[in-house]
Amino acid sequence: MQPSPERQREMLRQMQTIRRFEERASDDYHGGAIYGVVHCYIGEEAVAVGVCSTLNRDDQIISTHRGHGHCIAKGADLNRMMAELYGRETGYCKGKGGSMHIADFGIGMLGANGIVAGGIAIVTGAGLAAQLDGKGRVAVSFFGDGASNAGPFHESLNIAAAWKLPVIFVCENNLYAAQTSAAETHAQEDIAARAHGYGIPGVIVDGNDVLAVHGAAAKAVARARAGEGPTLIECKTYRWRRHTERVNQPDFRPEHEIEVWLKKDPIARLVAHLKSQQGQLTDAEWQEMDRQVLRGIEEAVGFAKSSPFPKPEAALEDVFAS
Amino acid sequence: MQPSPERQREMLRQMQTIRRFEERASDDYHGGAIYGVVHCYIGEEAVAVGVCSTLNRDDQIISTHRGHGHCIAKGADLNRMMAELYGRETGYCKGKGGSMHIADFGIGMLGANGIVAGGIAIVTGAGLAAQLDGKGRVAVSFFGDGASNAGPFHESLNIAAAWKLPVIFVCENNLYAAQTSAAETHAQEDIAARAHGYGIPGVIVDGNDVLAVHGAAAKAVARARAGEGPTLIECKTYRWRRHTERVNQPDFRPEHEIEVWLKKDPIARLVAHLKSQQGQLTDAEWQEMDRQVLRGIEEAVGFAKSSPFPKPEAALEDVFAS
Amino acid sequence: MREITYAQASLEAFAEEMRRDPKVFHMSTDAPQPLVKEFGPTRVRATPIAESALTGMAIGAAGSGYRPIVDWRMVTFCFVAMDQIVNQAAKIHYMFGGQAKFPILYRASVGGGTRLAAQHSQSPYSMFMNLAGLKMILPSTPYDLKGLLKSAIRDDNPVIAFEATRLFGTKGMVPEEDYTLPLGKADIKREGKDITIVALAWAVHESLAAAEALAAEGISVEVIDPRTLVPMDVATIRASVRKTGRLLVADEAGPTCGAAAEISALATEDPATFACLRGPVKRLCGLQVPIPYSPGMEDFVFPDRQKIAAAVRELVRPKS
Amino acid sequence: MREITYAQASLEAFAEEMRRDPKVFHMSTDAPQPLVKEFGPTRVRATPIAESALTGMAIGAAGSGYRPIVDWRMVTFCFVAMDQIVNQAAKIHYMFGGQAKFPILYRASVGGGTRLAAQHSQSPYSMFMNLAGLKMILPSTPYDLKGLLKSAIRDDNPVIAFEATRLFGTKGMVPEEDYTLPLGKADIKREGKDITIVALAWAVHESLAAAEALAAEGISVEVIDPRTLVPMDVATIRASVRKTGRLLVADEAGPTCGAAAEISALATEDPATFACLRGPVKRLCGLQVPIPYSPGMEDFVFPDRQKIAAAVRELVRPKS
Ligand SMILES: Cc1ncc(C[n+]2csc(CCOP(=O)(O)OP(=O)(O)O)c2C)c(N)n1
Ligand SMILES: Cc1ncc(C[n+]2csc(CCOP(=O)(O)OP(=O)(O)O)c2C)c(N)n1
Ligand SMILES: [Mg+2]
Ligand SMILES: [Mg+2]
Repeated sequence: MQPSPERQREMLRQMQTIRRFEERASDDYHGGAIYGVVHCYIGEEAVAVGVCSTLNRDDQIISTHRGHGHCIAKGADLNRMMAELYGRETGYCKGKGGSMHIADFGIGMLGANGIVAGGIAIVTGAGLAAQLDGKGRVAVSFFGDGASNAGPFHESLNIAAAWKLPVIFVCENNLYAAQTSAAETHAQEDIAARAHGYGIPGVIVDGNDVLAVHGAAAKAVARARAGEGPTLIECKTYRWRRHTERVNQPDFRPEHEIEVWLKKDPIARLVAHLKSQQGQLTDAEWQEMDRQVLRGIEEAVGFAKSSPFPKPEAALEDVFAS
Repeated sequence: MQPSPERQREMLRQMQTIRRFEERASDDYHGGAIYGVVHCYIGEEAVAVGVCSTLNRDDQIISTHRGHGHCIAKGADLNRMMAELYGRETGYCKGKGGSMHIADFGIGMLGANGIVAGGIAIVTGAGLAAQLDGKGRVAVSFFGDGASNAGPFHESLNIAAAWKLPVIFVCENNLYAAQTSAAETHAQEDIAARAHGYGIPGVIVDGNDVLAVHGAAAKAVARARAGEGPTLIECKTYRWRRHTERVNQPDFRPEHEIEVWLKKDPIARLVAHLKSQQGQLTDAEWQEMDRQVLRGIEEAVGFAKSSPFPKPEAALEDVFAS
Repeated sequence: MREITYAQASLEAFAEEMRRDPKVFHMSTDAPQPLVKEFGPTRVRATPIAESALTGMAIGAAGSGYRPIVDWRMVTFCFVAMDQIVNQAAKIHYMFGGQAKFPILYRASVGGGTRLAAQHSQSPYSMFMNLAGLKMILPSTPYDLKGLLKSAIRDDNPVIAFEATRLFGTKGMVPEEDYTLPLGKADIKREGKDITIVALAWAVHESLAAAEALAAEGISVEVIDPRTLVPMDVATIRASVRKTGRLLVADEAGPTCGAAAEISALATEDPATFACLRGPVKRLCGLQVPIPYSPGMEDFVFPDRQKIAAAVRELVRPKS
Repeated sequence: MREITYAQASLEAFAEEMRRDPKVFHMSTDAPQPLVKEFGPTRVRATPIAESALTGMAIGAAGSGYRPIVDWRMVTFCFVAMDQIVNQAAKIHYMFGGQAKFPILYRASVGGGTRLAAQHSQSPYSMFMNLAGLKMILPSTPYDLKGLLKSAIRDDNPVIAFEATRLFGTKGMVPEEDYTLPLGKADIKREGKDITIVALAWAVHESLAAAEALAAEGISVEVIDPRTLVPMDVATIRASVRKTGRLLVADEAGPTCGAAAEISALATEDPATFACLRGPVKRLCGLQVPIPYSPGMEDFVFPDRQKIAAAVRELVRPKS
């Protein structure tokens, strides 16, 4: 079922929020106000938003090193996100995590994770909890094409399949793992084919088409809620920026490949779709939406900047829960 | 191509050697002359022998905790094997390894391994070496149904497939991992189905039919030698004894299941096959073969018993190669 | 009080805590039958051989309101799960700013003496102690084990319970009624005045035997069992060393960067304790080698009561 | 001699050894471009993200006559491969009775100061030191790094090369011609007589800076850089401590069961060295916490030249 026009506009707003948030985050990273590393999700917004648009607040997701999009799509607070990037006390992790470790357990966002494939088992455990609770909650694992070659992916898929856990495994196949192309590391282009070995559905979807992603996710979520077990969804997509903002690592991706994918902009696509359908989005509305989004980002930056840094001694807190 | 009658008799002799060796090893384990742990392969002899009968001396294999059968099939010396079980200086590992760690690099036996799935990557590396050498060698990984749920299995299959390594992955599906049945831990009965995700052949074979195993392995070996990459072969088989001789852990396997499988004895099957073919094996020949096998085991025990224990201080040697 | 074995003590602790709290559940590659019988296969799960996934799943389940117990069985099987231990379980509470709790019990048997060779005879607790964010116990008696396990299950942090294989069959008195022991409190297993032995697990029993023998020679030995490795009860250890002026650390693990090195450093870096030291601080550990299979070699590797007694004599009455 | 960076030193060592020996090849999840250019993608392989498999494959390739280099990149990525390190690489030579050699170089960057938070800021070398069967280097200068890497590649055992991220950009003089440095030989980076600082990696430079400042106050500091962690050059360390009578160990890793604990214990358990000690042995380490992201907190965690100087003053001229 297609989401309602309102819902679609909301999805558009979220996608644009992710993009604007990261444009700002990378600017401020290069400007020196954000530290460490920033991995941008720009170009892949349709995956996070398409999937999360099928979830309830108490459904859970887990993310990767490239986590801003998943946070925003799951409803995280931009102020606390930006404050975390700025290393402030008001950040989601009190300044302890930074870009790679934003989490909000209150909205079922179990965290970005700096270890490739590191979150897959964790969210599978959340899926087990959901099954034990028996309230129809589901858990979603986001991960990359690179992660699909790591052991924990396999172990988790197998357990989820064997125990019919309500988990949706969403592979964001952006064709590269850092500098290494998936063509070099996968004998088989389609990661979805791996589902076969576990007797679960493996679905391929255009990851730049938010409505297609939504559709595939909705089906998988329904299956999971019905107790029928996990689904592997492979979203074919592409990142626009380099692997990280951190260093000028070489980018071996061919110019023409990048160009082709830039033309598949998931946001422009949804805008065009809404515009093409009488009255669902006008140019003016779209401009206004973008202005609002930018205002939200501006506010978040303001919140971050006006928040204090944690006291150095706060480093000693939170080692253990008491 | 069927192996020649001579070759088949040799295969029979090897299978019987494995069985007699382990009957003795478990007796001597329970008698106290062998320490630690012994995992018996009895019932599964056709797998090791069927596969190794397609290999050359310089081809390499790696084994599991259940390693005696692979050693013998690859041509290991019974004296040095038994001496190792007896913890003697003349053992394959100078008494440092015991049953779980017999290796003979000289014959391409890269070792039994106490960690489930622990050897799969190692032998995949041997396969890489074979590919780099370019002499047509192949490498074989033996592992259990239990191991097929562990991450290293997946990682190795993927790399071998992506790099077209000359590796044959042989899953000994004996339906159980220790006390836990494969039905509980695999959503999908056939482990061979996992090959699909890596774009390589996944073959199922009757693991109690040594000629069938030989045929499947020969095909996979030819493919590997030709540079076409790995194959996953799943051998359906069954172990006759408990998981280990070590403790009286409960054995949850149903009586009738055990009975059914005892009737599928791979050795009796080959004997019957040879007998049924005019003149290839007589009762007298078979009895004589068994006597010879038993004599070999007796000799090995004699060798072990007459060998000295290592000096205690030898514990300090071999930490590093010099 | 009743006499039960060390192995029974764990099972009792698990069963009692599972009765007490429906959020406690158990996962391992082979499900323990007594627990399956009482609690059923949903709460006592037999799993695929995928310790990495189990270890991680416990984190996700804990972060969702459960209190999982993951039995790695032998400690050697947890190395496939090391990333989940090091990078997730130990750090996740901290790096997310303390926003969620992760009450998990990981359990592993440790130690040698079983003729199981290098891979299956390990005592690597110090590898985990080096990490910040995990608590750890290593009890030496059924009483300590049961009481600490129950505290560990109730603790809101990931705790690793190391249990000594060598002690599984040893017996000890344990109360009928519910009791717990606090994490982080050492136990003085024997009082003495000439030398302090801080001993771990099996070495506690060997040290007590050595102390008995040494008493006959007029050497009075104090034996301290930390019981908890993290947090370490450094106050009790230092107080004892200040009293006796001498310290021997006895542990079957290899010495290099081991718990024994830590205990040694904790004693010698405290000015007040250092000032009381009357001689060098000795580690009596397993040899720094993988553990060999053959009995003569294996026994040679480990410190036993004779070696402990000899080391004490040398410290108390140095030859030169 | 030419000046090159610490990062260049590794690349040079790899390139030279690959030229020298066709059996050397390189695997990592991102292939280093200069090496790919010179040696091609067959010898310098970009791999799937499967460090466990890579680590194991190196063992199989080494046992088949090759000399693989596996670059784990940041040390945090090797924990997924821990089983292959602990149970295979470290033990396989020993448990098979020495019948085959496994010449492997594993490489990993370590340390913090990069604002990369807990998972990506680790210094866990002591976890590996605790194992028997692995050699390990942790050099602090381009010269030491290159010379030790070349020895490590030529060594017939698995060696782990830890390289300090903080030092990647630092420069130093390195000979034009082929040279190696022996594993297991410490370097006295500065001679002194009032106190010995044994320092690791980045802490070597901080200690040298502290020593310079302290010289002006009349305190003469000896700075020893072990360079190799296994085997540890205990003779050089003890000789220095016997000379100065005081020991401070400076390391950015957390203290608990760390290399610093080991070095402390190595000094205090030797009767002759203990007899020369004029005061407690101090570890000045990173705090025992996961590493936080925000700069103020992160800097608070690590020992720097000021903290080192303060610790030395306190040891040499204790207040009480
Ligand atoms: C176990 C592990 N190995 C290596 C890395 C370094 N690393 C960070 S991101 C990345 C690439 C991940 O690729 P993919 O899973 O496709 O995600 P993408 O970055 O494309 O979104 C690598 C190799 C890591 N974080 N964890
Ligand atoms: C990583 C790991 N986990 C657990 C064990 C304990 N263990 C030893 S053998 C075994 C069962 C293995 O089953 P399978 O792979 O099917 O081989 P089989 O014993 O049936 O031949 C288990 C769980 C182990 N050795 N390694
Ligand atoms: Mg990718
Ligand atoms: Mg099995």
